[in-house]
This record gives sequence, structure tokens and C-alpha cells, in this order.
Amino acid sequence: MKVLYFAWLRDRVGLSEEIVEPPVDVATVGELIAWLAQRSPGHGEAFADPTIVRCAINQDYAKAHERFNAGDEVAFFPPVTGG
Amino acid sequence: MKVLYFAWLRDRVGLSEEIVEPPVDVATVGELIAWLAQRSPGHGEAFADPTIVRCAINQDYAKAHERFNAGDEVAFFPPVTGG
Amino acid sequence: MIKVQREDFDIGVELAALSQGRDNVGAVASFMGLVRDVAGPGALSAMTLEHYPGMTERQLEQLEAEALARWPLDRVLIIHRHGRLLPGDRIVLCAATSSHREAAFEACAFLMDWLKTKAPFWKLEEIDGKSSWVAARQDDEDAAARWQNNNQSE
Amino acid sequence: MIKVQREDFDIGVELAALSQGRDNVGAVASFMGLVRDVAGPGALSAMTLEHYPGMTERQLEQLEAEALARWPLDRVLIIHRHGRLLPGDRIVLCAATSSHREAAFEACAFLMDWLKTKAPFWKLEEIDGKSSWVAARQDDEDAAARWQNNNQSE
Repeated sequence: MKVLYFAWLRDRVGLSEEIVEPPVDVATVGELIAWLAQRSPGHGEAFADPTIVRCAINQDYAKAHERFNAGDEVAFFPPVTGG
Repeated sequence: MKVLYFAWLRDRVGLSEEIVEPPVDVATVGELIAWLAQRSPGHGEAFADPTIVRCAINQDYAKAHERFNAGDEVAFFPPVTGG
Repeated sequence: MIKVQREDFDIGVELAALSQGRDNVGAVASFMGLVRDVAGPGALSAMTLEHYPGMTERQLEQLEAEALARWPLDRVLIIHRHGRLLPGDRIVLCAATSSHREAAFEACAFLMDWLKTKAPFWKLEEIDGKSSWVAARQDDEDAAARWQNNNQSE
Repeated sequence: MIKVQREDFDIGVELAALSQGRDNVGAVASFMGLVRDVAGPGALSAMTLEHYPGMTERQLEQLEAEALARWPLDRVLIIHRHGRLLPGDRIVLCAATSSHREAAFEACAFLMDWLKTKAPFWKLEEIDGKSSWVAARQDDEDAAARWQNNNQSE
């Protein structure tokens, strides 16, 4: 599945997107964050405080308890600051 | 003193302005309205309902009890409808 | 800034001038009023705006000062046209600039409410060949009344 | 109408197009956001707006639909720029047209509050040669929260 990173999450991870294959027991956004945080020191830094990380599944906001599917586009980013 | 009329007050009076010399016992806006209403049938029609007539003395809103001076510019008009 | 004029205006030019060189202005709230075909499509042929020259400028300057005193604004703009206008024509533009969007929005609504009830303009509508003066609306009075207790945040 | 673009916009052209041929539209409320020199004169050299292409359009279309459902509006316009901008540059334009000015004003404030908290944009400021991401503001969250109880008249 495809994971996207924006703003300082991208800076810390060092990637704007990557293809990952989490194990089957990683099913929710919260579990995906915990699993991604282990991939590299940069990932660990990006996800150090999950409360300030926002997530979208297929371009709609998703909370920590929500589940994703294998083919989904999952994005992580900081609270938005447009307008 | 100069009296100005706007919108339907002007249409009814038939004048956009006139110079009038009210007697000395006509001192307030309310008294001036009552006095002007006697000047012609058009004036009478214009001032038939004083509650829907607005007044300005020297270009500031003035209420019925307020007094004017001989040299003032006094204007009468309907409630405003700009914007 | 106050402008009472017969000519049309360009909101892009006016708002650009309002914030030109003011780098702390992040928020520009504005309201534009257009001639509305109140009686249904094609019924209104024109609207003539009469005003009281001199008093209009005086009232609008007081209004500008009041808005600047009530909110943390950078600048205020009020443009009001007079003369004969057609459906869809621009009548009025109110704008307020600030570093805070809430202040800009509130001040702009205040400008319009005050203007509708205090600025000496009168509308003469031509509908189906007949001219008639537009009556003042009670809900405009009500809208203006909400600002009278000197409460900035409603 | 939604536009997410790198290019600048002309508010006069945009608002004229919004009310073109709509003779029952008397009220055009709009808000324009500019790049603000937050750190004092000359300190901010540029601001880069990053966004999430695709999700941005999706969120803004939902926002437009929500505004049209909540208020008696004719049309809604949201233009949001991305890319590198300089102090004083236009960032965003929200507009709502209606036959009622209260509806236009409220919808426009709603659009901005929602946009500040939901549209996936992020600001990178360059101040004194250093780049840093702008932090989200709690008062933007608070401003957006007032619309969540589905109360049209606040």
C-alpha cells in the first residue's frame, strides 16, 4: 500500500511517499503509525507524538481507531495551516 | 433658513429646497414639521405621518424635540434605503 | 477611506490599494451590494439612488471612525454609488483590513448594517414602467440594533 | 466553484464571474487572505504553501456543498494558492453570493474557519534565512468548532 507524508512529517521521514507492506495484524491507523515508527530513526522522529499527527485514508480524514485496506492511499501530515 | 427635501418627501412637497422664515415660537423639529405642513396641500401630504419622516440639522440626525437655529440647514427625508 | 461616486468601481483595484505596502494585513473582508431584480426576472428595469450630498460623506466618515475605534483594523473602505443603475450593477463596497480575520469580518458586517440604516440614500425602483420609492425594512433596523450596546463580539 | 492553483487571481474578475447573469444576487461577501509579515517589517522573506493534491480539491468541494446546504446561497467560490509566495501576496479568496447579506457574511466566515482547520495546506515560513513550519493555532480550532452544532445563526 502507498503511504504519503507531508510538511514536517515528510522532512523527518525523509520521503514524500513509500510503498509498504504491513503485517496482517496491523489493521488500524493507530497500529500503522506504531508499525511505521519502527522503520527508521526518521520515521520514529516523525511519529514521536502521534497526537499531533493527522491521517487521511483515500483523501478523507481518518482517526486512530479506523481501519484501512491493502489498496488504500494513506497519508500522514501535521495539523493543517492553510487559509 | 434653508429646508431640503429628499425622495418621496420632495415629490410630495414639489420642491427640493426652499427658504422659509418660521415664526419665533417654532423652535423644535416637531414644531417646524407642524408649521411646514400648513404651507401647501403638498406639504400637508409630505408630513401627513411625522413618524415616518426623518430630519437632519446641519447634516446630523435630529429628533422631534431638538431645537434648530435660524441659520441652520434642515433636511427632511424618508427612512434611508441605501447599501 | 470614503468614496461617494456616480462611477463604477473595480473591487480588485480598490482592495489592492487598501492593503498596498501594509505587510501586517493578513485579512481583507469585503461586502459588495448589487442591484437585485427583486420583482422577478426582467421586471426591474432600473434603480436610481438619490443621496444627500455632504451629509452622506459626513455620515460615512463617522461610520469609518466608529469601526476603526471598535475593532483592531488597519483600514476601512466604503464606496457608495448614486445615480441610475441597472440590474446586476454594483451599488456599494465595504471593506475592512486587519491582522485578525474575525475583526475584519465583524467590522464589515457592522459597516453594512449601519450604512443600511444611517447613510442618507434612497432607492427609486422602476418596475414594469412604474417608479416607486423602496420602503425601509424593519430587519435592517434590527440588524443595526445589535451593534448599539457597544458589544464588539456580539 | 473550487480552484487550487499556483497562479495569482483577480478578485474583481472572479466576483464578477460569480454574479454574472444572476440578477437575484444582491449580496457578495468575500474574504481574501494575504501573506502577512508576522515577524515584523522585512523579517519574513517568503512563505511556501504545500498541499495534498487531490485531497485538497475533495475537501474544498465538500466544504462548498456544506455551505450551500446550510445557507440560502446562490454560489460559493474558494480559490487557494500553493507554492512560494511573498509578503503581501494573495493566498486565498472565499466568497458567497446570496439575496441575503446575513447569509453571505455567515457563509463566508464559515468557509474560512473550516478551510483553516480542514483543508490540507501547510505553510513554511522563511524568516531571517531560516525555514520553519507554521504551527496550527488553537483559536482556529475554536473558531471552526462553533459551526459544529449545526446552528446556522450561531
